[in-house]
Amino acid sequence: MGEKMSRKPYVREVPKYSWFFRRPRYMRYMAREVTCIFIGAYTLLLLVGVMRLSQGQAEYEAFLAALRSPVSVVFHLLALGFSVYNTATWFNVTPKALPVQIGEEFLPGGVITGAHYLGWAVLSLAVLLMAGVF
Amino acid sequence: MSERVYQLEVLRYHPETDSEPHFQRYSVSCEEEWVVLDALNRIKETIDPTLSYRWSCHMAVCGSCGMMINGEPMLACKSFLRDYQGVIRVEPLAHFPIERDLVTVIDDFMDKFKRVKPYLIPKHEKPVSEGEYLQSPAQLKKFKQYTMCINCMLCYAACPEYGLIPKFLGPAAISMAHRYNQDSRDGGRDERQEEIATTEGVWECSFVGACSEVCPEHVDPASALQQVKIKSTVDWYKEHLMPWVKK
Amino acid sequence: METIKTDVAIIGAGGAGLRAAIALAEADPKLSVALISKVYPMRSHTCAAEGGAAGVIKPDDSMDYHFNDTVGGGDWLSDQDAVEYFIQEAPKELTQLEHWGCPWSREANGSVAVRPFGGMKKQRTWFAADKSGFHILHTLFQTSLRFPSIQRFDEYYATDLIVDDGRCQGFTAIEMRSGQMKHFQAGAVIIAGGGAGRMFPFTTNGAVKTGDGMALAYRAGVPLKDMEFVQYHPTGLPNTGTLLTEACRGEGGILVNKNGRRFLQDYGMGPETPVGKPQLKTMELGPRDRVSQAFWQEQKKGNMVSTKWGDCMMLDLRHLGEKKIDERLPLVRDVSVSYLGVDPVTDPVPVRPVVHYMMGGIHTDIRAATPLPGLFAAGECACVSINGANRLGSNSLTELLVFGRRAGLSAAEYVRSGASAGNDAALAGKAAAAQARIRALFEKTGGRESLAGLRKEMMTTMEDNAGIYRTEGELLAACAKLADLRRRYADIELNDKTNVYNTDLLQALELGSMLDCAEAVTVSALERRESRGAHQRLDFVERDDKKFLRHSLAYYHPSGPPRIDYRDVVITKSQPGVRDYSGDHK
Amino acid sequence: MAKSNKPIIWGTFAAGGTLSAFVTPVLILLTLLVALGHTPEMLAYARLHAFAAHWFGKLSLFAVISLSLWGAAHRLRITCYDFGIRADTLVATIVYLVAAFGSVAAIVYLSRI
Ligand SMILES: Cc1cc2nc3c(=O)[nH]c(=O)nc-3n(C[C@H](O)[C@H](O)[C@H](O)COP(=O)(O)OP(=O)(O)OC[C@H]3O[C@@H](n4cnc5c(N)ncnc54)[C@H](O)[C@@H]3O)c2cc1C
Ligand code: SF4
Ligand code: F3S
Ligand code: FES
Repeated sequence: MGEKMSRKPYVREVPKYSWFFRRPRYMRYMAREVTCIFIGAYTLLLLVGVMRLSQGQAEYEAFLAALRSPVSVVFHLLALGFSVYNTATWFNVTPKALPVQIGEEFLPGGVITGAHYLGWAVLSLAVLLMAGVF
Repeated sequence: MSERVYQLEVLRYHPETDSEPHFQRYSVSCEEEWVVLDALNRIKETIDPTLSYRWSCHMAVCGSCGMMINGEPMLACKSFLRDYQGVIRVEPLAHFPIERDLVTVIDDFMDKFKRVKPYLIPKHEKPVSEGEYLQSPAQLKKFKQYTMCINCMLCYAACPEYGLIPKFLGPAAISMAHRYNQDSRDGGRDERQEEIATTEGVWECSFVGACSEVCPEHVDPASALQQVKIKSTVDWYKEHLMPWVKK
Repeated sequence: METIKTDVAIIGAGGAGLRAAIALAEADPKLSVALISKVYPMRSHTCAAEGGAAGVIKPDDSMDYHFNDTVGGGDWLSDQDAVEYFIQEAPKELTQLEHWGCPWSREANGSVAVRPFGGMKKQRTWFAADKSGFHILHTLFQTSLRFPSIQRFDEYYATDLIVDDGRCQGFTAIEMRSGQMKHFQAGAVIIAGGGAGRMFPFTTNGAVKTGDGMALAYRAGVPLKDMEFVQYHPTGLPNTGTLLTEACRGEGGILVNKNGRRFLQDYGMGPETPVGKPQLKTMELGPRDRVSQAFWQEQKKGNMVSTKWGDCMMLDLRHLGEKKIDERLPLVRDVSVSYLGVDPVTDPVPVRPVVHYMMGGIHTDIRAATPLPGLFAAGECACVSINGANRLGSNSLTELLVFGRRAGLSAAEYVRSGASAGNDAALAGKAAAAQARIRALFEKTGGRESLAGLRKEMMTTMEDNAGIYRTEGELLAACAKLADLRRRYADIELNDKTNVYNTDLLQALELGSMLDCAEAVTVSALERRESRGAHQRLDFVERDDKKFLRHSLAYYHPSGPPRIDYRDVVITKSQPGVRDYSGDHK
Repeated sequence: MAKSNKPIIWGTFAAGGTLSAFVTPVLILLTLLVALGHTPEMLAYARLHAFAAHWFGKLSLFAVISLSLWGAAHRLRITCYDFGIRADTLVATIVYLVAAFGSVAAIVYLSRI
C-alpha cells in the first residue's frame, strides 16, 4: 500500500550457448538441425562428383578411388545416420504441416506419415534396383 | 483417503527484499490423489501465507496456473502428485519476467495476442436479424482445435525460440490468428498477414515443436505455424512471380 | 493516489462485464470505458461453464414455452416482465455471439445445434461441445479487443464504491502488481463481479467467486435480493467438486442409487423413461433443485453408494458409447478420468450435489439498474430477477449476455443524460477514506485471528446449516456464528505486509466479502419460513404464496445483521401453479 | 511491419527438405558402397555419363543438388543462431552464397556433360 513503486520484475536470461542442454527435447531438436551439416556436406560431395564426371573418365574414376578411404567410410556412415534421422523427423511432422481433411474428419496423422514411409521405401528400393545393387 | 508428506521446492522472489530468486523447501501433507496446486494451496493455508501464485478454476480451463514443474511447463491443477518422485521443483513459467514468487509478468503475451487481430472479421456482413451464418460440421472441425487455447502460455515457456528472440509473436498468438483465418465466416486473413507473415511473426519459428508437446489442450500450435508458413510462402510466390494472378 | 477518469467503469470482465463493455463501445465509441478485473478476463469463471446457453431458435419451440419453463422452474419467484424481455432477447444475443465467431456446435445442414437441458420443455440449449462458457468468454474477450474505447485494467481489485451526492461515481481499486490504490472516477459504474459460491467448502466455483461484486454494492447501501436461494448442482465430482455438466443427462445419462434404481421416479419426476431416450422435463431432466433434494432424501434413507469421498449417486453414461461421449462430452470424460480415475465410457461415475450458483444478488430492475443512481449490475452477481427460486441450467449464460448488454446500454443512456459533473474534492476525500480502511487492515499488528481459520469456520457453518435442507435451529446457529465471525474478522492480521502481488491481502478482502454475503444468505433464509425452489425448510415444507410470493431484500448493517425487507414479485401472465415434472403423465 | 521475404528461401528449404528426406539416404548408401569397394553398376563412368547426358538425368541431378543445398543452407543458418552465433546477416550471406554458387556450378558442370 506504499505510495512508492516497489515493482522490480526479475528477468531470467536464457543461456545463449547452452540452452539446448536443458531439456532432452531440445537436444532432439538440435540433433535434427545438425543433420543439415551432413546433408550439406554430402551434397557438396555429389557436386564434386558431377564436376569430375564432366571432366572425363579418368578424373571420375580418380574420384571414385578417392572415396575408398577409411575417413570416407566413417563420413558416409555418419551422414547416413543423420540423414535417416532427418527423414524420420521430417515425415513424422508432415501431418502437422499438411493435414488432410476428408469430409468432416481429418486423416489420422499416422496414415499420412505411414504413406510417406512407404513411398520412401519404394523409392529407395527402386533407386537401388536401377543402380544395379541387387 | 490417505495422506502423505510431499517435499516441494518452490522458487521464491520478493522484489522488495530479494535481489534474485531462491528456492524454498516445504514439507506438506497431501492426499495422494491431489494435484500440485492443492499442495500449494495447503502450503499457503497452513505453512506460509506469503506464497503468491495464480489460480482459479482447478479444472484446467482458466489458464492461470501455468508453472514449471520439475522443469516442464505444466498446469499446476493438472499435475498429479502421484506422477512425481522425490522433491518436486516448482518455478514460475520460463521466458517471462518474475513479478513475485510464481507470478509472472505477461504483458508481452497480452500485447502480442491483441496484435494478431484475434476476432472475426466477417467475409460478408450480415445483420443479426437475418440469423446465423451457416457452417457445416466439417467447416467447424477445420478450425475447432485452435479455438481450444486457454491462453496458459505453456507453449511460450517451452518454445526456445521465444526465449532466445523475445520479439517473436509466439505459438499461441499465431495459432489464434490461424484459427480465424481457417474459419469459413472470416475474411480477415490479409489483415492478419500484416502481423504474422513478418520476420517477428511466424518466421522466427524453427519448428521445434515443443509448443505442441506441452500444450494441455492439444491445440497443436506447431501445426498452425507450419500451415501459416506454407500459406505465406504460396502468397509470396503468387505475389512476386505471378503478379497477374489476382487474389 | 492516482485518479483515473472515465465515462463508465465496469467491475468484472467475465461474460457479463465483457458483454457490457462491448455494448457500450458499440453504442457510442466516444464514451471511454474502463474494464477492471481482479483476474485477466479469460480467467473469469464464465470459462468453466460447460453445458450451454438457452435461446429459442428451432421451429418446434416457442417463446411461451421458454417463458413457462423459466417461471415454473423458478417456482414463480421470477419477475415475469424481466423473463419476457430475457427470452425475447436470448436468441438475438446468441446469434450475435455466432456472428462474433463463437464456435457453436452445428447440425449437418450448418445451422446451430441445440441440446436438451434440465427443466426445459424443448431442446433449446446452444452449445459448443461441453466448453460452452469457455467459448463464450473467449469470443467476448477477443471481440472486445476490437474496440479502442475499452481500456482494460487487468488484475485490479475493487475495494469500495464511491458514493457522493446520492449517486455512485466510481470506486477505489488496488493494482495488484504494485500494491497501489487507484481511484476510478466514473460517470457510471457497472458491477459484473460474478457469484459467491466460495463461501461454501464444496463448490463448482473457481477461486475468484467470492462475492466481491455483491458485497461492494451491499456495503454501499444497495440491497441484496433473494440471497437465500443457493443452487446445488446434482452432479459434481465427489472429491474436487468439479462439475459434470447437466448435458450428461441431456445427452441421455442416468442417475442411479446403490440398488441400481433410477430413484428420481420416486420423487415426483417419474415415471421412468427408457434408458438412453431422455425425455424432456422429467426424470434425469428434472430441475436441479428437485434432483439435488431427491439425492438428500435417498441419502437419509441409506440408499446411496458410500465411497471414500462420502455418499454418492452414480451417473451412468456407458450406454452413450465412446464416440458420442468424445464428441459431445469430451471435457466430462477428461475430468472424470484425471481427477477421479473413473472413465465414464466403461464405468458409472460417482457424483454428489455441489454448490453451484447464486440465484440472489444485487437488486436490479429490468434495465439492470440498481436503486442507487449511477450503479448498474449484471451477471451472476445481480438479481433481476429471472431465476426466481431456482435457475434452470443454461439460462445463466444467456442472462449474462442479455443483461450484460442491457447494463451497458443503460449506463450509456445514464451518462449521456448528463448528470452533473462530480465534486472532485469530495470524491478524492472519499477515495482517501477507502484507502485508509485498507491500509489499516494492511498495517494492523497484534491481530489474533487467522485468515485461513476464519474462512474454514465460515465454510463449515454454511455447509452444515445452509445446505439443501434447512431448519430454524440451524439457521439461527448460522446467523449467530456469522455475526461472530464478522466481529472476529476485525481482528485478523496479515502475514504478508508487502506491496507487490500480495495475495494474502487479497484473500483477506475476499473473506470480508464472503462473510457479508454469507450473512445475507442465512438471515434471508431464516426469515423465509416456507419451502420454494432451492430454499427447502424441513420445518416449513410447503410453499406459502400468501406470505412469501415476494422477493427478500437484505440491507447491510455495518455492525449487525442485515435488515430484511420484501418486495412483490412481478406477475404478468403466469399465476403460481404446481411444478410438474412427470413428463405429461399427470 | 513489413512482411518477411523469408518465403523465397523457405520455399526452397521446404522443397529441399522433402526431397532430401526421400533421396539423400539412398544416395549415401550408393556412395557408401563405392567407399566399401563395391561400386554399383550405375555409378560406372559410362552408365552415369549416359544418365547425366539425358535431359531427365540432368534435371534430376540439378534438382537434388541445388534443392538439398538450399535446404541445408537455410537450416544451417538457423542452427548457427541456435548455437548462439548471432551474426545472422553474415551467416545468411555466407550459407546462401555457397548454395547459390553450388547451384550455378551444378548447371555449368551438367551442361558440359
Ligand atoms: C462449473 C460451472 C458450470 C456452469 N455451467 C453453466 C451452463 O452450462 N450454462 C449456464 O447458463 N450457466 C452455467 N454456469 C453458470 C454461469 O457460468 C455463471 O453464472 C456465469 O458465468 C457468471 O458470469 P459473470 O460474468 O457474472 O461472472 P464471472 O465470469 O465469474 O466473472 C466475474 C468477474 O468479476 C471480476 N471481479 C470479481 N470481484 C472483483 C473485484 N473485487 N474487483 C475487480 N474485479 C472483480 C472477476 O475478475 C471476473 O472477471 C456454470 C457455472 C459453473 C461454476
Ligand atoms: S496453445 Fe496450448 S499451451 Fe499455448 S497458450 Fe494455448 S492452450 Fe496454452
Ligand atoms: S516450440 Fe517454438 S519454434 Fe515453433 S514449433 Fe513451436 S513455436
Ligand atoms: S487453475 Fe485454472 S487452469 Fe489451473
